[in-house]
Amino acid sequence: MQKIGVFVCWCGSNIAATVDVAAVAEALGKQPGVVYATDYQYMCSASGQNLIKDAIRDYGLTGVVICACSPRMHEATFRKTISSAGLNPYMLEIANIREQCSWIHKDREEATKKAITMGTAAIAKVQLNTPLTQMKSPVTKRALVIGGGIAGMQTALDIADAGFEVDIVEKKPTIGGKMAQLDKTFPTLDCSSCIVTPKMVDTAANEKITIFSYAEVENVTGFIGNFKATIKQKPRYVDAEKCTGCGLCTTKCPSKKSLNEFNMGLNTRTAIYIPFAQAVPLVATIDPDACIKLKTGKCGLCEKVCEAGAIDYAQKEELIEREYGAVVVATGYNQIKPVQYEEYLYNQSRDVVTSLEFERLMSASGPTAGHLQCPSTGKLPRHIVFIQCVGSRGTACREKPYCSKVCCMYTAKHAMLVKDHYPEVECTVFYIDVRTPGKNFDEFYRRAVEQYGVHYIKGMVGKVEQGDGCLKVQASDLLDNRQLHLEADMVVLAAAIEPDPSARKIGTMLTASMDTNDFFSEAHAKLRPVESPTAGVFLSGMCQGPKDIPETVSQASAAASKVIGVLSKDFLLSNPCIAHSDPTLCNGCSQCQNVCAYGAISYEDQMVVDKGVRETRRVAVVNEAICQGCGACTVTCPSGAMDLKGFASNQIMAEVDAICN
Amino acid sequence: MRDIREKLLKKIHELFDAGVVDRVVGWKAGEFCYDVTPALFNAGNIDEILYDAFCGPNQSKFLVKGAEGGEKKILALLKPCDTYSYNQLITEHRIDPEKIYALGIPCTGMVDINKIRALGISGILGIEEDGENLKIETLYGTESCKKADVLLERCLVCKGKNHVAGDELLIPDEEAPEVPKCAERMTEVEKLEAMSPEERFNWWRSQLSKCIRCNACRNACPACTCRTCVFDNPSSGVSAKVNTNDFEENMFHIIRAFHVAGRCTDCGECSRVCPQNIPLHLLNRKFIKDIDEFYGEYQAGAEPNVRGPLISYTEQDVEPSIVMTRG
Amino acid sequence: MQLNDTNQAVPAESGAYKPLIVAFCCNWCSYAGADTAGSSRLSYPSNIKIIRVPCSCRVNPLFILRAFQRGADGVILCGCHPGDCHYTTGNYYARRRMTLLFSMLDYLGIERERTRVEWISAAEGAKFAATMNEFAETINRLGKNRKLRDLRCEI
Amino acid sequence: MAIDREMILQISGVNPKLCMKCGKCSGTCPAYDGMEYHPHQFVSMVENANLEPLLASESLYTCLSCMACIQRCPRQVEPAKLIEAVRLAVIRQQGCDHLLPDELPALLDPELPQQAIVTAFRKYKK
Amino acid sequence: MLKIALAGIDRLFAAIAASKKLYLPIENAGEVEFSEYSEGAKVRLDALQTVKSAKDAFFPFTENMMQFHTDGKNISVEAAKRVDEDFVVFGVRACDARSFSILDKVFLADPPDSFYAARRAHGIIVGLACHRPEETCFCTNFGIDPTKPETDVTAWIEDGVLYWEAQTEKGKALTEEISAFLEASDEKAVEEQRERTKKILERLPLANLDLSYFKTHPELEIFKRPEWKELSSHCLGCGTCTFVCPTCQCYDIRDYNTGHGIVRYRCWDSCMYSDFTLMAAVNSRKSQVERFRQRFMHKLVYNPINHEGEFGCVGCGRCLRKCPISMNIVKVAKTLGGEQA
Repeated sequence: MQKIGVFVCWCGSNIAATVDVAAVAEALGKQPGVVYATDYQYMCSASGQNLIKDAIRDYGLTGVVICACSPRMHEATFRKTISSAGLNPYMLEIANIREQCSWIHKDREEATKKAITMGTAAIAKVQLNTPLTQMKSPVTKRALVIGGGIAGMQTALDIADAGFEVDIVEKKPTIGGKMAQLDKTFPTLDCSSCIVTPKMVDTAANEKITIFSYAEVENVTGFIGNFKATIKQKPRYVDAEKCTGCGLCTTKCPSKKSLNEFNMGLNTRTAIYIPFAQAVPLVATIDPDACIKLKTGKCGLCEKVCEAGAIDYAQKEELIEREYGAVVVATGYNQIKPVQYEEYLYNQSRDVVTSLEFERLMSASGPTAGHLQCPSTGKLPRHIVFIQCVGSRGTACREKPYCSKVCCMYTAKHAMLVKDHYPEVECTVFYIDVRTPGKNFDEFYRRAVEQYGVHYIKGMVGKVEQGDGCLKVQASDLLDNRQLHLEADMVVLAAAIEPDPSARKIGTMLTASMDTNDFFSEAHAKLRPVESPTAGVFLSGMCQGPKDIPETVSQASAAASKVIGVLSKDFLLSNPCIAHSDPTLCNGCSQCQNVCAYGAISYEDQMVVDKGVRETRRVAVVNEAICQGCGACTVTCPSGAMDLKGFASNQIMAEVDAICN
Repeated sequence: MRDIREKLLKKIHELFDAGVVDRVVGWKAGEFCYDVTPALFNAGNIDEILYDAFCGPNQSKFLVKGAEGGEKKILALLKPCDTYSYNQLITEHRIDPEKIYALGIPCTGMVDINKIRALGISGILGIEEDGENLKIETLYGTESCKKADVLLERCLVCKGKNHVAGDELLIPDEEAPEVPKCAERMTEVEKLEAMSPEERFNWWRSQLSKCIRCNACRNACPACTCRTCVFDNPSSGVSAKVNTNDFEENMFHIIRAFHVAGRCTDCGECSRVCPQNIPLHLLNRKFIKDIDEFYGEYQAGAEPNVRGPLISYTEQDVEPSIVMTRG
Repeated sequence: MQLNDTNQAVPAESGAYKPLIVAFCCNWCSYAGADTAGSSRLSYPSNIKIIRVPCSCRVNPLFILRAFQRGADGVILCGCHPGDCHYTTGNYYARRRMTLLFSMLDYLGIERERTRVEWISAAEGAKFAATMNEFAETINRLGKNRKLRDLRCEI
Repeated sequence: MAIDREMILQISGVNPKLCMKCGKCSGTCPAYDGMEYHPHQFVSMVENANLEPLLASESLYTCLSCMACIQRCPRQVEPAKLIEAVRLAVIRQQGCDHLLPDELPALLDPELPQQAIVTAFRKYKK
Repeated sequence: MLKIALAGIDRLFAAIAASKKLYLPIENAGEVEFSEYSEGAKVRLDALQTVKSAKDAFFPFTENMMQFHTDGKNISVEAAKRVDEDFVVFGVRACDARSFSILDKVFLADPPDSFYAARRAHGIIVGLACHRPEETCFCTNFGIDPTKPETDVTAWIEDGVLYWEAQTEKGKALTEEISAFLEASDEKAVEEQRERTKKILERLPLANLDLSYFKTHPELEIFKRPEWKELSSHCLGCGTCTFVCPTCQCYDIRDYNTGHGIVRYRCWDSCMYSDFTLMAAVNSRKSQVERFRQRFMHKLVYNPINHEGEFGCVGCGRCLRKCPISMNIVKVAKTLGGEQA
């Protein structure tokens, strides 16, 4: 039995006006186990805290009950208080006799009676409290960033700036991501490459940052502060150390028919290739599916022309093990291929393109060197129709239920750029809603309409048909209440944005939860938007949901600051009120593992002595650093092996008993 | 049934001879025709294995402990309904299928001796299957009854002749005999639901007040595989050896049903073994019915390694208030 | 067992009965919601006593039965709104468990209005107080819980 | 039996609240120009219970039931089903045009052929 | 010998119940148990056996022993009241009746169990003869005559009439009290019934159970028999056999915290349970085979050793009918003592 001290706070008149605090102290003083009970004006004041400390020393208290305001207010304060008097900080229970008693009741006798019951319940609970210690785990001072787009780069740069090592793992041969493919950015219309390529160079040049390009994260184990990752370095068949990026090999390669991914497949590249001139690292990569040497053993032209001797056809896949304190997911997005929209002829006409393809068609580094041409004819289009919300905001099976968020703005940008370069080209945008919340966004859209004369029509295109030398677009104009039949030379589809397909696998290996659309879930939608529910895993950019570049960059920096918060600690202290499993009771049934939102429970074979019998059993083990202490597992566990420290079943039942007594 | 047994014995000999297994969980004849005992056999006494209409006990739970310790695999003879429990135990890692050779055997429906006795037939000396009827020799003369009237509760709502797990089938499921479905699974539950709360309360009180807390339901249940049950664990705060009053009678059965909710395959062992014939399966079936209605049709053990309804959720799940608003 | 009734006394009913209600509140939303109700001085009956749990998913059906056993007349479980759980998914599990438990109690003929689940956020002090008042009224109407009570606790 | 919104919704099984007013149905409709009220207006008018003009409109029968709008609606509103339901409702309403038996005595005339009375039951009181 | 027509037996019950508690086989939800009589109760004198045995009337399933009341830090103690009024148990069969003498040797031996002793002193047992035994009955192996239970009063039912014969002083006193309901009768019908029944008893499949092995072989030899393992392999470790057994006598003493005190009660326990006798530390019998062996060793070996050759079994056959896996004392006896037969 504990030696319990009870401290009843007046909170000035807040409590004392309705609750007879002296009577409460007197009644609670008679409870079994209570060796000291008193009341005081302000328990949270310095003198109040000293009163508690003195009583702990004078009476040798092993447990403390404070009847005062909500524990949400001063639990931390009083834990420190009793801790400074040498008592374990978790040997404290608070009876909330202010918010849940004195403030809501008027009748003094009634409120006093209730306060006594609440105090009794706290005493019953503290009887069963056990000293708890926050677990300390060391922190590996390096972060892993999965994805080398603008989100990943910004996160990595910010973490590196704070002095910590960062590894970027990028599955493509170069970092830069989608932003490197964009032509201009809204709402300022500055050149995307001009702002992203310096970032790429900075990233590569930063000595704290290691880039694993053309590599994938194969596996991640461990927990916050102590992750272990296996990185698979895919073979480039080119020695990245030796390659100078001169590009001579790419001019000689006879296999020239591979689609150029960087240009969205709008033109071709050679089997040995450098994605684009500003690629980082600026190293050639051999596409094994196209390389004649790798497929047939004959050719070897690139090896012959390479002066640096960098070509290595024997290169093998390599697995690299690295340790990290935190992981940032920046896996980005893809634009869907609207192949299911047969009504828009995407598959049938080369002049129907997605907006990302259109970016490449407009880009100076693109297949047409920035000259706007109809892909089918190479002629300047006379009329371009832009269709919004293709695949977004729908509930049918081919649709994404969410708004892709950036389409309204980039479509305004596209139309504006077209009108700016070629004022004679007509631009018509079919929209459902124009959504432009953002700084200078609506002004930007209005400029497209007012200054550049882009036609905005509310209504959707029903179908696009191949006409005679043009595309026939049939649409409704909802405001004019008429059906339109337009002729266009190009149709640009604002196709929906979806998470990169690699995200699902990464989510699973990190036990980071995802929503039904495969976007990563945040720990709290409002208050913890850059953290995954899994401790130590952070979210950066589009992997969490559609967003534009400034939002991506701010989330990237926010994620970085969260990572820095983790890495700057030598040790992590964890909440000790967490689940633990009694191996003698555990059945090994795995049900708890299934309900754990954090992946904190694993199973291992342990030697167990139960009822005098020694045997090896498969039992649940809670990782104390990962467990957040919700208790979902405790109810799932039929045998009661799983319990929650600080809110143990017997403690809660003791409270129930005391209340119902 | 006799042909099946002959075929079965032949198959068991084959498996022993091939060195696949070195022991088998089967059934052994008792003192009377009906008191068949589940037992473990080895190469020496295979031919004592019995398989007839009284081999009702679901043996899958035995494998939790029984599969340990052999040199070779243990042979388990699983009736179609037993395979559901078998799957569920695999899902919960309570048995290791690597240590077991599961042979699916056909079933023509198992007889409940209590139902024969409830017909007023006593002094039973011998029972013979006679087409659709049973011929019963007693101390007081010969009696007969329809087999369909005295089948075990689980057989009245047979899950079908298909085995959902196992390494081999004695005969292909398509060729196996079928137990005709004699009742709707939820009829009894619906009857209770249709009563007024007061009637339901009195009905359950009269049933549960019979409970002598012998734990037979729990110990026979293939879902109750806890190494130490909360009701046996003095530190759980709810342990008790007997029900000292109506509250404890209620609590034991509510919590037991809750602990197996979503995991119970509706094998009916609880009711079969209850010495007081309390229809405990009606508690489990209520949970099954609710789960089916609220969260979609679910049959525990239909396949291994799926997440049960209480360890999964959807964002659109019904609210608990549905209990207040329906019917 | 009837044979034993000789030494179990049944207490006599006394005067106006004041029912007892146990409210399990999750730490992050509903307990904070109760605090908000308190800060706003929104009153609800004093026979409602709150037990703080980290999450609604911590509440074991055993706790609810325990409360009834010990003499509670109503038990209410409050948690974060679905989708807002501090632990992301806890209340989804709690929702399924409580739905099934309540349904089972109803099936056993126990008054279904004695149990309830409400989702109350930290900001919803008014909802907390209103819910408690309404629940207390329901329980007052039902009176003393007799069907799920352990008479030994009244001796 | 008066035609009301609920009836249309019940017959069609369509939930017009799902509509996000994108107009793709009307954009896709091959019979658009022959219509007084277009598919998206149909949805909107049913949702707003503005049924009188619809019921009187020829547009009901201009719809070809090609189901293109159903195919392409991103929100699964299924306007063609709604149009079909309005047509059905109109047909059902014709049952209400019959004379009621207790209205009959006042109209009876000894000269009136039996046949005419029966016909009146079918046709009259539009 | 006296008699009363069964048609009017309810009046007899009402008369007894007016002055004493009356327990008799009553059906509830399809099962028959000894329960207290009340008007309208479904009395089932025709039922051969109750699920639990009649020992429940003397050694109840659960009974309070004392209570502690706490008030703050003060505790007061109050012992539970012993039974101090006469009561009648009606309809006890010969097997159950014999079980009382087995229980007496345990509970009334020095120091006597005061709860049990009080009930025995105040309990008046009306035995009921069997005339339609079941195939599972084997009481005759233990020298029991089911046609004439050794009880305070013995009763027979034949052809709508209950015949009544007081055997002891207690029985005579009870007969005195209710003599108004009884009329004199000859013994013809009873004798005929007994003869008929005896013929059936000879035909019982378990009538000639040879238990001599357990008395003639050393305890340790029986204990070490390898067959125990096989016999117990499927034992569920439930308490069904124990709880339906008329001679099982183990109990556990437990405290129940009411929140303002403690109720100390005892309740039946089962040596088949893994949590049997935990009070020392752990159950000394760690495996089910040990627990299983203990139960049958007790019935067949230890009891005869300790109590002048009397087996701890009365052959009621309840365990034969109720064991979930149909393992029982007959199978054990035949397996171990088989070669003796």
